[in-house]
Amino acid sequence: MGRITLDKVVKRFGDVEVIPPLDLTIEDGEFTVFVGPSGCGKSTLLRLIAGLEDVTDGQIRIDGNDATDIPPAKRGLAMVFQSYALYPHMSVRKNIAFPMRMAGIPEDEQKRRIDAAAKALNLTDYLERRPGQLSGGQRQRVAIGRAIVREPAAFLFDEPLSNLDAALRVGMRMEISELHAKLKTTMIYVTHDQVEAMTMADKIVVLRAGYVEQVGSPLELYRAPRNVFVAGFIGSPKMNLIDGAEAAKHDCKTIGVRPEHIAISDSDGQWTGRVGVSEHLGSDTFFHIHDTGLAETITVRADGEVGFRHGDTVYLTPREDSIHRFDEQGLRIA
Amino acid sequence: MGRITLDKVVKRFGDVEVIPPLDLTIEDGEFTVFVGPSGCGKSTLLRLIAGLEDVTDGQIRIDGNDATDIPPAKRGLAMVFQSYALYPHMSVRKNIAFPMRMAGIPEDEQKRRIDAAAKALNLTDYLERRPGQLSGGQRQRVAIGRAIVREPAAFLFDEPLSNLDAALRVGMRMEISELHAKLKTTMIYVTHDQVEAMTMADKIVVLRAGYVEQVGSPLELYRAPRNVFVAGFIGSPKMNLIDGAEAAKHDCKTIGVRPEHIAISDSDGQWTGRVGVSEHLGSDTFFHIHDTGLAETITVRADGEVGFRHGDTVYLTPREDSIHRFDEQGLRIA
Amino acid sequence: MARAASPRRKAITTLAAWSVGLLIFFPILWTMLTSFKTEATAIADPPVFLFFDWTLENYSVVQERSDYMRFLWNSIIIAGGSTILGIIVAVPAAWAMAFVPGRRTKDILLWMLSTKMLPAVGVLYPMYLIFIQMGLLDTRIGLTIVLMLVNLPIIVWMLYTYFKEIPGEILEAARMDGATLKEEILYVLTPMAIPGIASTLLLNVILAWNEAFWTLNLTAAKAAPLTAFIASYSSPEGLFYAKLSAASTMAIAPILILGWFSQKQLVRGLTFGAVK
Amino acid sequence: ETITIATVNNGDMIRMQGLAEDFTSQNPDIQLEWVTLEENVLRQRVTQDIAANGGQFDVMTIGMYETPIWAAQGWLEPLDNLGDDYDTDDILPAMRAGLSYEDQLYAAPFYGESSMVMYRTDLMEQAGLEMPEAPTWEFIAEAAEAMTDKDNEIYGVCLRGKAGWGENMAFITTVANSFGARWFNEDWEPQLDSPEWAEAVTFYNDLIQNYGPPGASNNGFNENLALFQQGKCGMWIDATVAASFVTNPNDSTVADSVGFALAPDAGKGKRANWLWAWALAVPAGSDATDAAKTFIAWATSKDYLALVAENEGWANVPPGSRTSLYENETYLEEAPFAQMTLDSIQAADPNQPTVDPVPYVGVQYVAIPEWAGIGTSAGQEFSAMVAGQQTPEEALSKAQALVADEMEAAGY
Amino acid sequence: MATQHSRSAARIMMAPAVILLLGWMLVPLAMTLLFSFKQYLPLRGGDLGWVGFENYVRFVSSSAFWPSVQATLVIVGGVLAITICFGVLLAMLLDQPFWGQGIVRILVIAPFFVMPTVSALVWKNMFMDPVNGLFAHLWKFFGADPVVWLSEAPLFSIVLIVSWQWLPFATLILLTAIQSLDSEQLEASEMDGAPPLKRFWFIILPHLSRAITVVLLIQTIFLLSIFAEIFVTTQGSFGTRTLTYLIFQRVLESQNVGLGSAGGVYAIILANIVAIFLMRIVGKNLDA
Ligand SMILES: Nc1ncnc2c1ncn2[C@@H]1O[C@H](COP(=O)(O)OP(=O)(O)OP(=O)(O)O)[C@@H](O)[C@H]1O
Ligand SMILES: Nc1ncnc2c1ncn2[C@@H]1O[C@H](COP(=O)(O)OP(=O)(O)OP(=O)(O)O)[C@@H](O)[C@H]1O
Ligand SMILES: [Mg+2]
Ligand SMILES: [Mg+2]
Repeated sequence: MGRITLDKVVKRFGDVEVIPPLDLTIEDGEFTVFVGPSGCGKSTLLRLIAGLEDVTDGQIRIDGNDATDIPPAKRGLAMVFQSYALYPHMSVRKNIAFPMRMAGIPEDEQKRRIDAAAKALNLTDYLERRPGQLSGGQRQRVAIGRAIVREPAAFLFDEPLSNLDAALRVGMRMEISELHAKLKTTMIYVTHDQVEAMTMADKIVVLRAGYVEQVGSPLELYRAPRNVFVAGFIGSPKMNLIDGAEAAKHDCKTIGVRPEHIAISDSDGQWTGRVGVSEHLGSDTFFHIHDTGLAETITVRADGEVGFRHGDTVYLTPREDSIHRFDEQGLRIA
Repeated sequence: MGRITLDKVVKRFGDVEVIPPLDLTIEDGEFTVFVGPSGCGKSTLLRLIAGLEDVTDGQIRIDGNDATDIPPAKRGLAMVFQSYALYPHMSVRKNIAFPMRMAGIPEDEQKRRIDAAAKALNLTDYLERRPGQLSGGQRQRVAIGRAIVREPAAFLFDEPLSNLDAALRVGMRMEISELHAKLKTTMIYVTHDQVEAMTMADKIVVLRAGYVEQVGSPLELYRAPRNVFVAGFIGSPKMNLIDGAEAAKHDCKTIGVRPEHIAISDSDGQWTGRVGVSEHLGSDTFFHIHDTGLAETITVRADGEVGFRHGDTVYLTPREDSIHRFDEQGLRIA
Repeated sequence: MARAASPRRKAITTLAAWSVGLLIFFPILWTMLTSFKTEATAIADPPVFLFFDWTLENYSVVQERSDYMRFLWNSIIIAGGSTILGIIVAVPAAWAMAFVPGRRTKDILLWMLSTKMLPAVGVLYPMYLIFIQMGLLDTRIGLTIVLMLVNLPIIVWMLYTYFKEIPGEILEAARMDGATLKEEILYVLTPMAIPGIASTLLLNVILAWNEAFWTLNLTAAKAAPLTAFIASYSSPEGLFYAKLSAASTMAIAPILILGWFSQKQLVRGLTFGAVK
Repeated sequence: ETITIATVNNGDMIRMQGLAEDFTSQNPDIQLEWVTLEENVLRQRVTQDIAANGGQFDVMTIGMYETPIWAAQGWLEPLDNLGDDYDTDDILPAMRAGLSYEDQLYAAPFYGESSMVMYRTDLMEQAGLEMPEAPTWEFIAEAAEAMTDKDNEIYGVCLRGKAGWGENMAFITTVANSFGARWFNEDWEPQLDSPEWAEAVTFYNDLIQNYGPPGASNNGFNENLALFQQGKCGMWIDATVAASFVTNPNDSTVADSVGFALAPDAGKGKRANWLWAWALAVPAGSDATDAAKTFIAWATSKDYLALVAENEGWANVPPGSRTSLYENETYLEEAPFAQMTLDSIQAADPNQPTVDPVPYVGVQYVAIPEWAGIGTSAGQEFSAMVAGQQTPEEALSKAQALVADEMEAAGY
Repeated sequence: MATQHSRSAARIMMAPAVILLLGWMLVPLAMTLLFSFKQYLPLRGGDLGWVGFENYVRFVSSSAFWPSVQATLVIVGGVLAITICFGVLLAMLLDQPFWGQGIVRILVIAPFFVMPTVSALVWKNMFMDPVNGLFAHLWKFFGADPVVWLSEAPLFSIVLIVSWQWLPFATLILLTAIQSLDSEQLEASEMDGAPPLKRFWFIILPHLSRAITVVLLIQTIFLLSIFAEIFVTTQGSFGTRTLTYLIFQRVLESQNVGLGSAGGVYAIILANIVAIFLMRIVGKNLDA
C-alpha cells in the first residue's frame, strides 16, 4: 500500500546535478528519515517523490506502478510542509476538508473523516478557527490532519518541526511517532536534526551532496557508521575523530571515539589534556579537552556532576570496544 | 570595572508593572544569565540596564555610580541584540568601526582594534562584506565584534543565539564562553534556553513575571531548586513532579525526581508502568512511562542503549537521595 | 519594543503633525468651504473662514447646468471596469511571474513598466484614428480598455509583489491536495491575496478616476466622466470661485470618500509592495 | 434621433442649454447631448475630431477663424436650406462674410462681437477728462495715467495679457493693425521685425506695465471682466459682449457708471477693433445632418432672440448676429451698449484688416491653419514680455523666428 | 515548483497581458513612427507625402526644443527633490507617536485623490490669483506686494502644485519604510553613541534608500507626462512648456501631426533613457 521505489533517479537544475543517479526503496509502513547537512538534496528528493519537481532521469514507482509522470495530486501521497502551508483564509475545518473537496468526496463522508482526524489530533475545539489563531503546534497538527484525511499511501514530511521552539518540538516529535505507530502508513521524514532522526526513524537515509552515504536503523548507524561522514554526523555531541600516530596504533587512518565512551579522571589514563570549556547540565557534564596532541579538542561526557575546572590537567581513557576504525577513504574497517 | 547594582528597580508600562521592585547585584567579571519563560521581563530588565528604557522607580548603579539618568551611549555598556541589529548598508569593517567613529577615536587606533577583534572572532576574511552576505553565525560574530571594540565595562546579550540553528548554536555558545574566559568582562546574558543558561553561566537569575525566583550557580539551581517552578525550569528533560499519596509518603505536597535519577528495570522496582514512546539517541535512551498512577508520564533516562519496547511493563526506582521535596506553597523543604 | 514617548514630547509631536496635516489638507478644505459660500463671500477681502451664511445654491446651479450623475456614473463604470478587467488579465500573469520565474521574468516586468512611459500626446493621433476605425470613440467600453491598458503594468507589478510574499509552499500544498491550476488560483491564491488585490484595485480606481488625458480626448457626451465634467468649469467659472469649488468638490468627493474609508488598504497599495 | 452638440462654456451658451426645452418640445424626436467645454479644450477637441473625421459631434461651436478654413477642406455642411422662416439675409453682413466660404454660409452666428472701450464714467469725471466717441491711443494712455490709483487698487487700464491666439494675440493684433503693422506681406513673409510692430508692441507693453493691474500676463477676458466688475479697472478694451455683463447690476458693482467708446486708433485709418462670432456648424461626417440643421436654425433664429428676451430680458439676448435686433426699439432701449456694439462691428473689415495690403483675411487673426500654432507660441512670448521677463524687442525677434519657422514647416 | 507542466502553464497565463501590452505599445508606436517621416497636416488635407528626417531635424532645431527639455527636467527634478525631502521629514514626523494619527494620515493622504485638473484649477484661482487668491490676501496682510505666481515664478508654481499632489505618495511609501526599520538597529546605534542627527544620517537614510528609489521610479513615470497642470495654469507660457506640452502644441494646436510625432519619438527616447537609468537601480532592488 505504500512502497516507494526510486530507480536511478537523477535531478539536475540547469547544469548542476543535485541528485546523481540514486536507487532507494522505502518499504510499506516504514518510517524513513532523510538526514544530511543543509543543501544535500533532502528536500529535492522528497519533492521528486511528491511530484512537485520533474525527475531529470530515472523512474519513481509507487507500489510497483510507474509514477514518474503522474501529477502530484494523483500520486496518492500527502505532504506536510515546513511552513505548514495552511490556507490562511480557511477555517481549520475547511483546511482539512480541502483535499477532499478537490477530490469530490461527498459532504457527509468529509465530515466523518474530519471529525475522526480532529479527534485523533486533539483539534475538535479549534475546527472553526483560522490558522492565524492557532499556536505553532496546533498549526502543525492541522497540517497533519489535512494529510491524514486523504488516506494517502504515504506521508511526506519536510522538516515539519523546524519552525517550532525546542519544547514543542519534543512534544510534536512524540505525537508523530505515535501517529505512525497507530496508522502504520509509510512515512518519509526530512530533517537535519539528528536527534529527530535517531528517535523517530525505523530507517535512516544519510545523504551527502545527493549521494546516499548509509541506510540503516538508527542504532546501526550509531554503532557501525559506514564512514567518517556518518560517524561524525550521527551522535551528539559529535564523535571525536583522531588522526595520526594514535590512529596508526590501531592500524588505520582515523579512529573515532564517542564522547560518552571516554572515561575522565584526575589521576591516570591513556591520554592527557587540559580542560577548556566545560558544560554542566546537571545531569551530565561535557568537557572540552585541549592540548591532547590528538585533535584540537576532545569532547568527553561525564555522567552527573564532575568537578574539573578550566585549566585542570586530566587523563582520558577510551573504551577499547567502542573505538571505530576508518581507512584512507574514510570507510569503516570492520 | 563592571559591577552593576539594581536597587529597588521598578518598571511599569502604563499601568502594567512588568518589573516589581527588584534588587540585584552583578559582580565584576561575572557571567550572569537571566532565564525565565517568555514575557517574564528578561529583555526589559536588560534594556533598563542598558538605558534603552527609563526606570519607573529605583536606581541602577554601575561601579557604584548612579547611572539611572545617564543615556545609553554614556554608560560604557555594549549590547548584542537578538536580531544582531547590524547596519545592512555598511561593510563588516564599517559596522565594527561605527561605535568608534561615533566616539571620535583616531583612524589608526580604530584599525588596530578592528583587526584585533576580527582576528579574535575569525572575521578577517569577511571584513569587506556586507552583513547580508554572511551566515547567521558570522553575523552574530560581527555583532559581538562591534561590542568588543568599545571595550565596554559590561556586555549585554539579549538571546543572541535564538536565531541560529541548533548546530551553530552549540558552536557560538562555546565561542562566547571562551570570549568571557579570555576577556573576563562582566557579561549579562538573556535566554530562555536552559541548556544555554546551565552551560554558560557563573550565576543564573531565574525570573518569573518580573520576580526573581532564585539566584545561584547552575549547579545550585540543579541541586537545590528553591521551588517547584525552578525545579521544573532547570534540567532537561524536565524533573518528574509527583503529587498525592507518593508525595505524602515523604511528608510533603510534591516530590520531584529527575529522569536521570530513576533506575529502570524489567524485573523489580518501587513503581511500575508501561513503556510509551522511547527515544534512542545511542548515547542515552529516554523512556516515557505511562500508567504509573503517579503522574501522566514519568520520564526516565537510561545510559546507552537499553532494549525496552513499546508496551513493555517496567519497574522504576528513584534514587532516594535525589528526591526533592516541596511544600504547599511549592517551596523546597530542605 | 519602541520606547514610550514622554507626554511632553508626544504633545509637541501632536501639535506639529496636526499643523502639517492641516496645512496639506487646507486647499481641499478651503475648496469645500468656498463651495458653500456665495460668490461675493468667496472673494471677500479679507477672506472669511467659517462664519458666513452657508448655502447650497452653488451645488444646485452646477447640477442644473450639467447632469452630474451621468458623469459620475461614467466615471464609476470606466474606473471600476478598467480596474476589474485589468485584474482579470493581470492575476494570471502575476501568478506566472511570481511562482514560475524564468530568466526573463524581471525583464518582462520592467518592460511592462516602461510602456507607461510612452507620452500619451505622442500617440494621441494614432489612437484617435484607431478608435474611429473601431467605432470606439465616445464609448465606455473603449475608454475602459484604454485605461485598463494604461494601468495594466502597475497592476501586474503590484500583484507580482504581493504574490511574491505568498509562500510557494501553500500553492504546492494545494497541488498536492489535488487542486488543478484553475482551482489553485481561484481557491487558494486569490483569496490569500485579497488584501493585496484590494489595494491594487483601489489604487487603480484612483489612477483611472483621475486620468485626464484619454478620458477627455476620447469622449464626447455619452462616455464622458468627471474629468470632462470639470473641464467645462475651468475658465469662466474660474472667476466664480464658489461654483468652481462646488464643481471641484463634486468631482473629487466620491474618490476622496472611497479613499478615506479604505485608507488602510490603500496605504498598503500605495507602497507598491516595494517596501515592507 | 440624438445630436451631440459641442459648445463653449460661456454665459450665452449655457443659457441656451437652459432654454433647450423649447426646442425639444417643438421637436420631440430629437434628443440633445451637450458637451460643454472650456474654450481651449473645445477648440482642441473639435479640431481633432474634424481633422481625423471622428464624427463625434453633430453640431460644433466654432469661430470665424475656423469656418472658412474648414469649409475649404469640405469638412462642413453648407447651411443653405435652414427653413423658410430662417431669415438668412437678416444676419449682419460682416458676420455673414466672415462665416462664409465662396459666398456660401457654413456656420450660423450664435452671437457676434467686436471690441470697444469700456470705461468708468465716475473715474473719468474724477480725472477731469471726457471720453470721445472715437478715442485715440494717445488719449487712452493719458486717461489711464490719470485714473490709476494703485494704493486703492484702481488700475487705469485692463488689457489682455494671457497667452493664446484667442487671448492676448487677438488684442495685440488689433493694436498692431491700428499702428499700421501686419503679420505677413503679400509674399507671406512674416513682418514682426517691422518698426510698426515695434511701436505697437512697445506701446501696449508700456500701457499694461504702467497702468495695468498686477499679474496682467495671466489675465484673459474672464479675469479682466472680474476685475472690471469689482471696480478695479478704469478702462477695459475688450469684446463688446462684455458690455451686458458689466452693466448687469447682479454681477457688477459698477453697473451704473460704465461708458462705451469705439476702439482706439493711431490716426492711420484703422481702428483697433476686431470681429468675431461664435457660430454653429455641422461637420460633414455627421449622421444626423438634418436634425443638426434644425437645431441650428432654432438656436440662431430671430425667435430664439425673442425667447431669451422673454425669459431673461432683452439685455441678455446674444448680440451681434442679426440686423433686426438692432432695429428693435426695446432692445436699443434696454441695452445702452447696443448702438456702440453695432458701430464697432461695422467698423471692422475682415477682408481688409490692415493699413498695408495683406494676403490673408481675418482682423485679429490670420485665417490659415497654422495660425493657431503661430498665435499661441507668439502669444507666449508677448505674455512673457508683459510678465517682465523680456523686452518688447526680444519678444518680437523671438516671435519673428517662431513664425518664420512655423511657416517654413507648413511649406510656404 | 517548476515542473514542465507549470512552466508551460505560466507561458499561457502571461500571454494575454504581454500581448495586450505589446499591442498597446507597438501599434500606436508604429503609427507614430510612420507619421514622423511624413508631412502630415490634417488641416491641409492630411498626408502630404514622405519627408524623411525633416520633421526630426525641425523639431530639435526649433528654438522651443531645448528650453522644453530643460523645463521638463526642472519640473521633474524639482518635484522629486521636494517630495522626497519633505516626504522624508514628514514620514519621520508621522512615525512618532501622537494623538490622532489616523486622522492626520487621512489629511495628509487627501491630495493624492484630487484630479490633476481640479488641483490645478484650485491652486491657480483660489491661491495663486494675484488679486483674489489667498496668497495675495496673505501677502497684503503682511504689507507685501502680492506675487504674480504664475508669471513671476511659473516653474516654481507648477512644481509647487505638482509636489502637493505627490507629497502624500512619497510620504506614505517612506513612512512604511521607516516603520519597517528594525528598532533594534536604532537602539544599537544609540548604544554605539550616535546622536539623533547621526542616527538619521547613518542609519535611517540608508535604510530608506530602497524606498526612495521606488518613489523616484514611480513618480518619474507619472511626472514625465504631466499635462493637465500646465494646460490649466500657464498653457506653456513663461518657460513652463515641457516636452510633453510642446508635442501637444505641435499636434493639436498647430495640427502638424508629422512634426508632433517626431517629437513623440524624441520623448519616448528621453523617457527610455531615464527609464533605463532608473530601472537599473530598481531592478537591483527588486531582488533584494
Ligand atoms: N529550484 C532550484 N534551482 C536551482 N538549484 C536548486 C533549486 N532547488 C534546490 N536547488 C539546489 O539543490 C541543492 C539541494 O537543495 P535542497 O533544498 O534539496 O537541500 P536540503 O537538503 O533540503 O537543504 P536544507 O536542509 O537546507 O533544507 C542545493 O544546493 C540547492 O541550492
Ligand atoms: N513597550 C512596551 N509596552 C508595554 N508592554 C511591554 C513593552 N515591552 C514589553 N512589555 C511587556 O512587558 C513584559 C515583559 O516583556 P519582555 O520583553 O521583557 O519579556 P521577555 O522575558 O524578554 O520575553 P521573551 O522571552 O519572549 O523575549 C511582557 O508582558 C511584555 O508584553
Ligand atoms: Mg530542505
Ligand atoms: Mg525578550
